Amino acid sequence: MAEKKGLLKRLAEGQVWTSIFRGGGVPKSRRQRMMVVLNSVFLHLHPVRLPKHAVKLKFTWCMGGLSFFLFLILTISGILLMFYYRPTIEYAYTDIIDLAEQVPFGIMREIHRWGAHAMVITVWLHMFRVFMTGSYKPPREFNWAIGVILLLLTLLLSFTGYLLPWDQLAIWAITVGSNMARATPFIGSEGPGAALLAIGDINFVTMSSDIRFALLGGRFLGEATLLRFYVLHCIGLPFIIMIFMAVHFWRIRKDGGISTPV
Amino acid sequence: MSELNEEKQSVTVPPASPPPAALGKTDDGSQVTRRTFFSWLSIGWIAFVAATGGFFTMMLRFFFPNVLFEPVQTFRAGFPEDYQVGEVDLRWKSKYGTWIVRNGEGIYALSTTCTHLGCTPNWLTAEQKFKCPCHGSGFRKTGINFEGPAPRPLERYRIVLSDDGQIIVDKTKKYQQEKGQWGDPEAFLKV
Amino acid sequence: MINQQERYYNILKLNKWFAISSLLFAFIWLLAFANDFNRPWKKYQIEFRELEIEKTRGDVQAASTNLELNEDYSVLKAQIEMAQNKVDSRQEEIESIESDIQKLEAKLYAKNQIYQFAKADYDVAKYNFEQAQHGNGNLLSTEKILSKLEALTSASKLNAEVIEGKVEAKNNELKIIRQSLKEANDAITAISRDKDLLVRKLIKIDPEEMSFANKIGNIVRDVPVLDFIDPYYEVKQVVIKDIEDDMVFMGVPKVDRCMTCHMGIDKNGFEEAPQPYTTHPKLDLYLGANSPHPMNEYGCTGCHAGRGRGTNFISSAHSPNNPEMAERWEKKLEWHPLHHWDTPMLPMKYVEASCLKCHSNSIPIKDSPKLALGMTIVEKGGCFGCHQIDGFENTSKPGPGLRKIAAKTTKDFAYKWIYDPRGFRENTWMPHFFKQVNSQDLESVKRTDQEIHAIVSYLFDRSEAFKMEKMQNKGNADNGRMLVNSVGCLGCHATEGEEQVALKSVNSMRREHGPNLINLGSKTTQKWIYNWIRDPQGYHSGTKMPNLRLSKQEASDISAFLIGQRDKDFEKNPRPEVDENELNLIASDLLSSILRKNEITARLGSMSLDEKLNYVGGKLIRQYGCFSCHDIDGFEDAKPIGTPLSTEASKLITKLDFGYFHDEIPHTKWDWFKQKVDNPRIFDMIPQEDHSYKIKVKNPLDKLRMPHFGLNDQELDAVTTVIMGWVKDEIPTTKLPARNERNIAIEAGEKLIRQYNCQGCHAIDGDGGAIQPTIASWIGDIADETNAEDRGTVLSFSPPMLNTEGRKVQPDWLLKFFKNPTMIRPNLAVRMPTFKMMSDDDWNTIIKYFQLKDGQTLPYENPHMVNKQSTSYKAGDVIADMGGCQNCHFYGNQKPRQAAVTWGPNLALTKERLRPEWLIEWFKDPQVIMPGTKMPAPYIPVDEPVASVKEVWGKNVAKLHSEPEKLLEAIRDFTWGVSGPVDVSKIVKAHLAREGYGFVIEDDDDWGDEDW
Amino acid sequence: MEAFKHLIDTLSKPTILVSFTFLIFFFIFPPTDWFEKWHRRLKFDGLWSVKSFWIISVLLVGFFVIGLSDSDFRAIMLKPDNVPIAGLIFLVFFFTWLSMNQAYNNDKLIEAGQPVDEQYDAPNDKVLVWPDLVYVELITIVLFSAFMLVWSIGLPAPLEEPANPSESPNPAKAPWYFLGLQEMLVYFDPWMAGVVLPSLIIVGLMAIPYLDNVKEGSGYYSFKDRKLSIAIFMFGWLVLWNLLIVIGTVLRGPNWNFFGPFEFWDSHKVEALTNINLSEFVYVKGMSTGLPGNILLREIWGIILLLGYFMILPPLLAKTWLKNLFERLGVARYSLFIVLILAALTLPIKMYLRWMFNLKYIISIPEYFFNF
Repeated sequence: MAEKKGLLKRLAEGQVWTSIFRGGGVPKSRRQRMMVVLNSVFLHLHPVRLPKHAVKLKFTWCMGGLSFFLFLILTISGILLMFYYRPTIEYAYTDIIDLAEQVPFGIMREIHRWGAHAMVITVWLHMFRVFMTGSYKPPREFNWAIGVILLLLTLLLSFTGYLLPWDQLAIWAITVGSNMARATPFIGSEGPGAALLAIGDINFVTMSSDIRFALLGGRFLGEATLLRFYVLHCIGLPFIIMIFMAVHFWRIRKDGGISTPV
Repeated sequence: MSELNEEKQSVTVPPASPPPAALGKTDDGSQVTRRTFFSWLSIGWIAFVAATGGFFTMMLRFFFPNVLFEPVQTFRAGFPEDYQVGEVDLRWKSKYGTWIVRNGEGIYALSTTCTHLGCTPNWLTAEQKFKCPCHGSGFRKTGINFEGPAPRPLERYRIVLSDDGQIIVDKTKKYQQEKGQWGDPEAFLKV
Repeated sequence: MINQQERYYNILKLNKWFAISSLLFAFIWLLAFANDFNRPWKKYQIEFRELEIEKTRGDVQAASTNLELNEDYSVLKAQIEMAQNKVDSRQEEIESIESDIQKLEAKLYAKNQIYQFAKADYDVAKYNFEQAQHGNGNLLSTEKILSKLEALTSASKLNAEVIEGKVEAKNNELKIIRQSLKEANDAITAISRDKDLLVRKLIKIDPEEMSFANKIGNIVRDVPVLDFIDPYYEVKQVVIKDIEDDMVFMGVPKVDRCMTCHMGIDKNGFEEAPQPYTTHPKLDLYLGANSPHPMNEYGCTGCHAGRGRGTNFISSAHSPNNPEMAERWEKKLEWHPLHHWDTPMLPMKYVEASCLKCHSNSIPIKDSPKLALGMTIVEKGGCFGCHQIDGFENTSKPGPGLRKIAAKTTKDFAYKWIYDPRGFRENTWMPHFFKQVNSQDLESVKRTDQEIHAIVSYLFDRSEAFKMEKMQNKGNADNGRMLVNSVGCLGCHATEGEEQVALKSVNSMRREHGPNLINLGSKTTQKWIYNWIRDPQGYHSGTKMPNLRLSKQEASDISAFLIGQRDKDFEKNPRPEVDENELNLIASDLLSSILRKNEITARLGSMSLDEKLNYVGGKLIRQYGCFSCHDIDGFEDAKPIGTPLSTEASKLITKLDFGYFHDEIPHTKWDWFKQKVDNPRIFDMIPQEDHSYKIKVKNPLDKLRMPHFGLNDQELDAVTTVIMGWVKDEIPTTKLPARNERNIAIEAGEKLIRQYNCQGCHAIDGDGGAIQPTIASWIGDIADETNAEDRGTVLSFSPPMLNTEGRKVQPDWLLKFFKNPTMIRPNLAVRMPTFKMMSDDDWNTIIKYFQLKDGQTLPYENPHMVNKQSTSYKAGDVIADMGGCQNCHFYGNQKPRQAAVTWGPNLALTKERLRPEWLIEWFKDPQVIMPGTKMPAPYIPVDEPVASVKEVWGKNVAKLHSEPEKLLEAIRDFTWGVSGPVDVSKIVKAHLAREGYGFVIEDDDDWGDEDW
Repeated sequence: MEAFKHLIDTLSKPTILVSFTFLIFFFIFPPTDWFEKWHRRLKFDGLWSVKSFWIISVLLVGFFVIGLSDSDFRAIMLKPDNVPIAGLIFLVFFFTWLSMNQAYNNDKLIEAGQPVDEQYDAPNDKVLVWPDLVYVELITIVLFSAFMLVWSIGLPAPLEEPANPSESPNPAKAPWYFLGLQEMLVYFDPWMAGVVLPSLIIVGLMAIPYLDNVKEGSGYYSFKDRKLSIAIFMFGWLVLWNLLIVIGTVLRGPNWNFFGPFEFWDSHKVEALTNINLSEFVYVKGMSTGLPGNILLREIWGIILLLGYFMILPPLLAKTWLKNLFERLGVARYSLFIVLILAALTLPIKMYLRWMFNLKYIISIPEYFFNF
């Protein structure tokens, strides 16, 4: 039957569309709907079918999904911010001012900052939800541990980003935070046991050789610190968190998808 | 979906590991003893771990540059006569993070870094104490802590006279009261 | 069973391969660590450590020996032993006191704690009460609490204080027991302090002196990987925030790591150590913490250039001083020039260039002789005429004005002079434009011959008339010679027969301020000389030649002497005929830029020969830039023709055209500059195997045209140094010499002083007085060698030193004197010239220079008044009389008692000329102010008993006897009171004519050393 | 109104606030049957009904509305970086309620022998991801993005004065999510509060699945079957984590002094903070002999106390009070569990020791940076 096809439909059945979206066409049948998920690299994160409570917000709170979404928002807004922000003590602060004053859609910084705060909260709440539904129980114990690491990495990402505006808020928060590292037992210059690591007059754990130094790139918070935090914030930690995220998602699927009553 | 089940099945397919002796047998029939097998493999792994250790050592060492671009840690603080007996001198506080205090016997240089978490305390002349704004630690004029969370007294810096009679404060060398270092001759400048 | 069907490789083989590759990998990691650990600077630090240990050991030894020799030391040692015994004998007592103290301190601790708590509560209560007063809280209850706590606090404080007092008392007891021991200990510590410091240093650096643990630590601290913790061997650096390295887009704070290898550079005691450990010369001027250029604030490469961040010999861009050094370095250190770095280190011989970066306005001559010489050459050679150079904007043209040339010389001489100036006058600043490497071929010679004709023609054609005064007589040449030798010509000019100094200095160059006065007979006429020296500005208003106020007779005599010499050989030099064809060629070349070919022919056809000559001459004066140095009619507004040089050394080296000389000279800026100045046109040439040259194919007008100055190697280096100093580096004001009133005044004054060559005659603060040797030889002529060799005599006949001039004279008088010099020192033959071309502003600049330089800042002072009835005046009279002031000094028109050779200034001048404060300074010790002066310090009887003073010197002196200062004031007041005619020149003249100077011949000078 | 504010200020004094929380907490989240009995008797189970939700929400909102009319409260809460905390307070309450509400519902269902809410009949109860989940996700994302935009437009990100290492702000605070840790710093040395305790938190969190060997309650909200684990988790999460953050953010002012939410941050406020160490208690107050010079001798009491706390207390508890738990967990799980719990309890213990005895350190060896 020579049916008159709409433009959209023609497009959806054309060669270009079908070559990009495997199968093509608007999924109508159950099989097609399953194929949409199976055939897409992104949707493939999900299984094809789910227990019904898994689509209920009341059950999931969608906090895991939002955390991931926030991670994407932060990645994109972060990349955009990098085009204007220079991690040097001369320019860091003024570049932030310019983001507010003259850069088109400098609101990107607000999105990034509030997104970061929001992500901390969503990750916490995700953990809360997972605990309350007992979803860490076997076989998901390891994935819970990965989740804890992701929580830690989220906090570290947020913490490293905190320094970048190079204002009073930033450096004092990091000063307080990084001075704790100085108190790490044995590898912090003012940690218990550090004084024992010495030969003769040579102390091995000092202000310029301890863990805090490695973090700050100097004995004091300064130019090197800004650069180190910047690199950790933009490349180092995202790289690590992405690896753990991949494992986390993969294990969700492999451990049987969303937890269900046995 | 049956993905999970398949997985489980595939796990159960291979039979239990063969007895170790069988490992020695290969297709070409050459006989390799178990001993050589283990030694090659273990040598391989030991070497591999060592090499990887090398990589991580390199990474660790990479974080400690060979020179620092930090402000000079030694400064000249004028002549002893510039300081009043009994006063806490604030002129080097912002530039060098040092208070210079002169008492009846001499002069000492106090670090302006709170021993709690590194904030900068303020000198309150009326109360004759250093008070840290971060967590409320209080120190006496001598630098000894007496209130708040600070675990130990403020540190003192090395202080000596130069050839031309000026005071030199060297911040790279610190003296801690709790270690009994304040008695060191260079922790205190007798005037 | 392993399913062999699904396997390809033999697992055992793979294991083997894995083991082998992992082993290889692990081994290569070792290499990587070794590679990172092995830094070239380490071996220098290790070597320096050995040097330092050796030196410190020696120092310790010396200090020990010193200590052993010190008698106090052994005495003190014995004392300590005794005191220790005494203390030991009272051990029981001490122990009981100590245990008491311990108990008391425990108690005190507890009481103090109670007090602390009470005090804290009290502070809170105080705050709460204050808050209540402010309206937040209950006033009554808070006050109650406060007063309660106040009582508690003070009570607990009292409790604590009571015990504190007891502790103190006990401690005092202990102190008393131990007092003598402590005193002896303190004393011995004090005298052995130096040694102790050295020993402490040695323990830190010398493994042999270290404890076992430290010995291990000493090794561990420098092992690979752990060497970040506290390494002994480490990269050292200084970071200078405000001096920036130019990174094109931006300046970046300077970072210098030179001291990583040059470890002894700022340490005394390594002066004799080999490089790279040698101590920097003059630590009090450079690097030292108290020097004007401390290392931490100025770094190294700011002056030495190079790549400060480099930590090996090559990457730090060292530059050899000469080819031999380069060869040595290549062999020993595998040195090669560092590519891709535009500012390599300056070779030591050019390092003074960097002084110019900051001290462009005032060259401290003492500390950078090369730079000062170079600047003098730039100034005298007139580099700034063709090349625009910052700081020379208002400098007058260095060559003579040519507007009235026809009156001065002939076309013939002019031609020969332009062709070969140094052929006539060896050291002339007039450079060679012709006869150069790129114009030596026949064709060029033919052409340049005609060019000179044209230039001469233009100059003479434009020459204005000069009305000359007639001479009264021919003059006496012998008299003239004496006058030239004595009146002061030789401060600026050299004469026939003087030998050229081999090594030039700024001072020797002062005598080249004007041209050598030789062979003037070949050049000009006696009449012209007569008129010129009588009134130089009359001939050329821009000349710097001052007026010596010569009488007509004197001028005749001098001109007779000067005209007497001729250079016959020079006069015989050939002068080719004018060749119109050649001239046409030149003219067409010149015209071709504005006219078409047929127009040129037409134009030439319409011109007469003279017109052609003048036309071509004018164009060539522009082409060669003659107007840059000479004032020439028609070129008043002409622009400089050379490359601006103000930032020449910051030019990229690629912008310097090495032409075909890439392999002939080292590829450095300084070698190019030196080559360029040495032989400016060489880069037009193509060097050949046999060291001859071929010339590039070039239009004659496009050829290089910078003239040849014939500088010697020393001068070339000096000029190159200056050029290397012309950089565009921006120096922050914090690093520049302060722009205060004094420095600005000194700069301005020094500039004028240089311009008018004051130091050709006068020495100021030890520099200048270039004329003095000629004065000595004149004394030799009129007296004998003994007198000529006596420094005091020579000085007394030389133009006066101007030390402390600013404090010495009254500014009003000085200005008057400048404008109309009068006689001060009656015996001087040399004359202070009149500088008509100097304005009042100029003079004031110089007066201000003296005043601020000598710390005389008061603009106006109350005149000093003297009462002739005062004790002071009367006492002064006595002292002056006893001291015989009148032996040498005029009192008004009263002649001194001694011969003219010792005469000093007329004391009647004192009141209007000198400053009273200075006189005191002067009387105290004249030698301090004017080293070598014949003026003795006046004798005052301070050391004699009052009674005999009263008897011999009278009551007035006796009154003031107790205060030496008052006695000096007395002399001052007396001289202040000397009155009478000020101008004694006629008396002097008559006296000299009658009696001469009265040199003591042969007899030893009976003044010099006697303490009079 | 002033009286109300004053009341709140008084109630939020740390001693009162924390004590009150400790007191009622386990009645709200009962860890044992005994507590649960009282939980029901005190009608705390009604907290998780819809009605209570509305009541508490209104109270919370009301508190904020009233609070924001006060300038001091506004100054703290509207500091841009503190705004997420206001959100956190609401969210934590909401989700605690939501989860507990569902848990109680499920508990009732289980008691009635019915399947829990989440129970489904595989594979029949499964739904397709496309379009249900994907669509829900899309809508959530869109809504959330819109929310983020509104937030970003409405509230500019903070930017204070340029960094100045020589002028520390008063008070100097870490980012809000670390203020729980910073609060601990008042009672512990940095190596404990900044390194050991956070590490233990991470380790403890990761250990949860391995310690909690109750099979029930996996994949659905429930309380009854896992009340011990939930109570402990809630204590850590609500009190030691969120409450401390709120205290650190809202109630800590200049000089790290305590300030009520409606109190002006007066930087001159004085608090009596003089503290002494255990060794001083023993030697100075107890024996009045003064501190011994030998470090070990000086601190021996603290060391004994600490060793006893961590080495002797656990086996003792295992034999007595926690016998059942010990048997259920086994030695390894029990040891890890008890060490973590005891470590966490050091915080409240030290708080009370500080408040009651002005005790600074149990062990104080500043010579080696070892203070506990």
